Amino acid sequence: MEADTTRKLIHLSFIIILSLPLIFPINIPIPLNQSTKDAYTTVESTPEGSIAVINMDFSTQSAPECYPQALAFLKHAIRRHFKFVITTFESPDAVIYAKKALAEVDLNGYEYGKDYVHLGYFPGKETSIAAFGQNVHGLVKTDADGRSIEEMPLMQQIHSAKDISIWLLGSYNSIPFITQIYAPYNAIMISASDGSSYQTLYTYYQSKQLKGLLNGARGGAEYEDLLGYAGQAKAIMNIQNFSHIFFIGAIFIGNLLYFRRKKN
Amino acid sequence: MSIIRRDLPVWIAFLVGVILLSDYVFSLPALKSTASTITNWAVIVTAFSFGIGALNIIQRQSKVIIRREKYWIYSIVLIITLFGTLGIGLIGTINHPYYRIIFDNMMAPLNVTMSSMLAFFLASAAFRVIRAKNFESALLLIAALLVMLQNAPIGQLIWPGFPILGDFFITGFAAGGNRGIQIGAAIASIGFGIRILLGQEKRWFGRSE
Amino acid sequence: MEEGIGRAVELGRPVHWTPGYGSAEHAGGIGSTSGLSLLSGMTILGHVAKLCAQRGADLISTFANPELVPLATEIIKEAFRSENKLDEFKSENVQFISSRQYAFATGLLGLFQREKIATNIMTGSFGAEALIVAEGAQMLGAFQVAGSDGTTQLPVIFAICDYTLIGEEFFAAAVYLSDDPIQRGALRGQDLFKFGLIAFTIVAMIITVLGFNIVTYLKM
Amino acid sequence: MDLTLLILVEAFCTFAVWSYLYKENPAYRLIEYLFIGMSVGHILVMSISSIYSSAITPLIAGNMLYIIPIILGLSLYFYFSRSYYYLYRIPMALLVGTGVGLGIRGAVHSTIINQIIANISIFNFGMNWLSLLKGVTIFVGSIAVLYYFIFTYYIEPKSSIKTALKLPRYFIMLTFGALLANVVMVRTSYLSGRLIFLWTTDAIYTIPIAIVIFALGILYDKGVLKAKKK
Repeated sequence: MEADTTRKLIHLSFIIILSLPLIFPINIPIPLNQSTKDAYTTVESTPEGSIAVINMDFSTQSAPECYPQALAFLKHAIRRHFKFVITTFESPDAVIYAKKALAEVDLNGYEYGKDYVHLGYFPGKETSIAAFGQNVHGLVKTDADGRSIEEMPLMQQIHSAKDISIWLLGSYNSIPFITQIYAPYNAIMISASDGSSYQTLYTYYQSKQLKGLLNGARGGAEYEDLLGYAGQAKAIMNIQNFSHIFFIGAIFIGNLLYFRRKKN
Repeated sequence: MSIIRRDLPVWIAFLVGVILLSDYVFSLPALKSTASTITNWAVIVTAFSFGIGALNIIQRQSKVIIRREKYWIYSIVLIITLFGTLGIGLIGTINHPYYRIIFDNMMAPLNVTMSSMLAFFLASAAFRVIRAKNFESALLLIAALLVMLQNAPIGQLIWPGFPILGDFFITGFAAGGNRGIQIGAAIASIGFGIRILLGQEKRWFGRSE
Repeated sequence: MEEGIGRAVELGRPVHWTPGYGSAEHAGGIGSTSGLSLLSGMTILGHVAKLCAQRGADLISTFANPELVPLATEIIKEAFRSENKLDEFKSENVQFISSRQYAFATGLLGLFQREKIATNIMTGSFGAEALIVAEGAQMLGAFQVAGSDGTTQLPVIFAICDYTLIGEEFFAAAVYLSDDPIQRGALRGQDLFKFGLIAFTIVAMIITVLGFNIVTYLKM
Repeated sequence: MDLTLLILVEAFCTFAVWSYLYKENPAYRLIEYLFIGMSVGHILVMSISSIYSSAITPLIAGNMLYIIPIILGLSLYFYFSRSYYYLYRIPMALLVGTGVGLGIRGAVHSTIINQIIANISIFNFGMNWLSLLKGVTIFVGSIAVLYYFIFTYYIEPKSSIKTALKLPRYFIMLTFGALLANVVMVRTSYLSGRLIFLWTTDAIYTIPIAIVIFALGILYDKGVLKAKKK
């Protein structure tokens, strides 16, 4: 019975402590990683007004980690006055998040069809990524809401991967893009990742196939710092900090109690 | 009858397994297409099997309802939601707005909430289990602490060496140990698989008659 | 395992067994790569069912893969029949829960509390739901045995359960429980293979360090 | 439907699941049965549409071969028949055969061969001392752990090599510790997703209500306990 009460107390204090950074935003500074910095400078060094692809690909489960990164990419693209198209190749869930992201950012001066297009989801994963690279109009006929893209001025400028200056991959798995887009077209790419795909993608960053790479929510928070706003990734990192302190504390107290009991 | 009952399944399993394996070893186009046909069939048969699962649930829950066992009201809820979801999904396809509501506003958040429960469970387990009872568990504790300090940005603020040390634990020790476990399990699973194909391990088809 | 089942009998509470989720959602199940570990788990089920029949403990088994339900029913029935206790077998105790990973976990948590299980045995192929299930059983103070070949969930299960079969031990357990000389021979063969593999790796490493590139030959 | 209503539903789901941490209760039970019902319904919809698209459509298009998996799939249901139940073993054998075939393929290729290739190329990490040390650690670790799994050749260890034989076990412990810590990070990010939802959307209004309901529930629970004791 006593063990049960302890467990309940731990759960209660856990949720309270993790809520603290949301109630009182305390921003603990996050040291900047080189791979995040590279991602930022890659976008900064791309000329204003270039055409970018922002790929949003994550399921509802990986959204807490991936969405803030994709959003940061989107914000940065707007700040650099890129013309952009939003795509989704892997997880249809992400289309809703893409719409949410477009509603969240300040699209002042942007006109749909002329400066940006939301293309939505194409099934087929890696094969359609390859098809997109070869011939955009062969794969895509309509945008996310079913409007024909043929009349859109932006889409008339995009025919294949050669017309795209930079790829901002806000997805957890960017390897198909590296094999299908980087390898044949030598495209400039930066990528987001989640906790489990970072290690794999890091080797591609080391071999310079990815020009920059964000390490999950942590990379997202660093990127938000660089852009100068505190968004969801920052919030997640604050919670992460608190939770890790909690875990370390719990292990410490657990051991303390154990050794005290052993002594007696 | 015992041929159909006992021997035929073993032979089919053997044949299918051997075809898939020889497709891996030799690259013949005919073999490749046979192998991919078989895997396709397996996916289709698996899809049929979900009906068995549903029948099992419906059978069990209706028993509860008929016998008015404890919590029979909830069983009614279950049956209604099951057929409701099925009905909306089949008649209105999965893009029907109600289906989207069920999926996006109930199933998806429930999924995420359940996986967030893991964090709670980890917290209480960390308190209870990760204790330096002997040298071995002390090692586990040290590895866990160092990797935690690597993962939390605050670790890097305390001492810049933590990330390097933690990284060494994850990509060094853990990678090595993990590789050993995986190779070992792979060897054992190959042995087990071969025994099934040869019909030495027959328990998978239940009744011995 | 015997210890756990004995405990369940003493307390008069049921034993729970599950092969885990086995990536059922993504066309998994025994017709996929997780099939081997699920099947190996099923062989252990045969042993568990036999023990339960001998001692007279209730055995509840839960599934995320529907195609396992008929198999398990037959395996359990067979075990009860060999102990001449077929009339004690309850078909409603073989339960398909759901193929969605977390719906499966939710169902198990509820089931544990309502049935007040005494022992929880998990042998098969697990995903992230393993911790939920294990900790849910732990809340009841249940005795736990687990075995799996995957490495992502093992550390967590290992921390919580009383006995854990790590990776290969899990497959070997199925052999040990069978007492079949041929199978033991097979196990010995595997061990020889492992010795060979270790020797090969060391030799290959030395050759590579000396500057010969043998990796390209291996990749063929 | 109204957006706020949907947020309320979502918040209720979240709190109902978390309430399990205190105790199994009616709210949790309701959500549990709803969740199972929905998910099984969803799975059925998915499998029916996949049967339709991958078996029935090609069959109608004239590919008669697809009659076989349909018959096999249907014969799974012989399991419910008393006299022909054994026929379900035939589709089962197909599944088992496929599973074993794919499983062995995966084990040989992606595990054994790839891992051993990675293992012998220990200098791939680069040439500085830390990377070299890392490569050696992985190499020693994997071999030691593999050695741990040799069951049948057990030699009674002499005291001098006893510590060396413990090395594999130590490696497993270090591995588990490190992996456990990584799990903590991933799971916390899921939890933080939920917390951000609760604190930053309209769901914030449900927090006080939930707290009150929880408190009442706990009080009721304790009260009932006391009454029983008397």
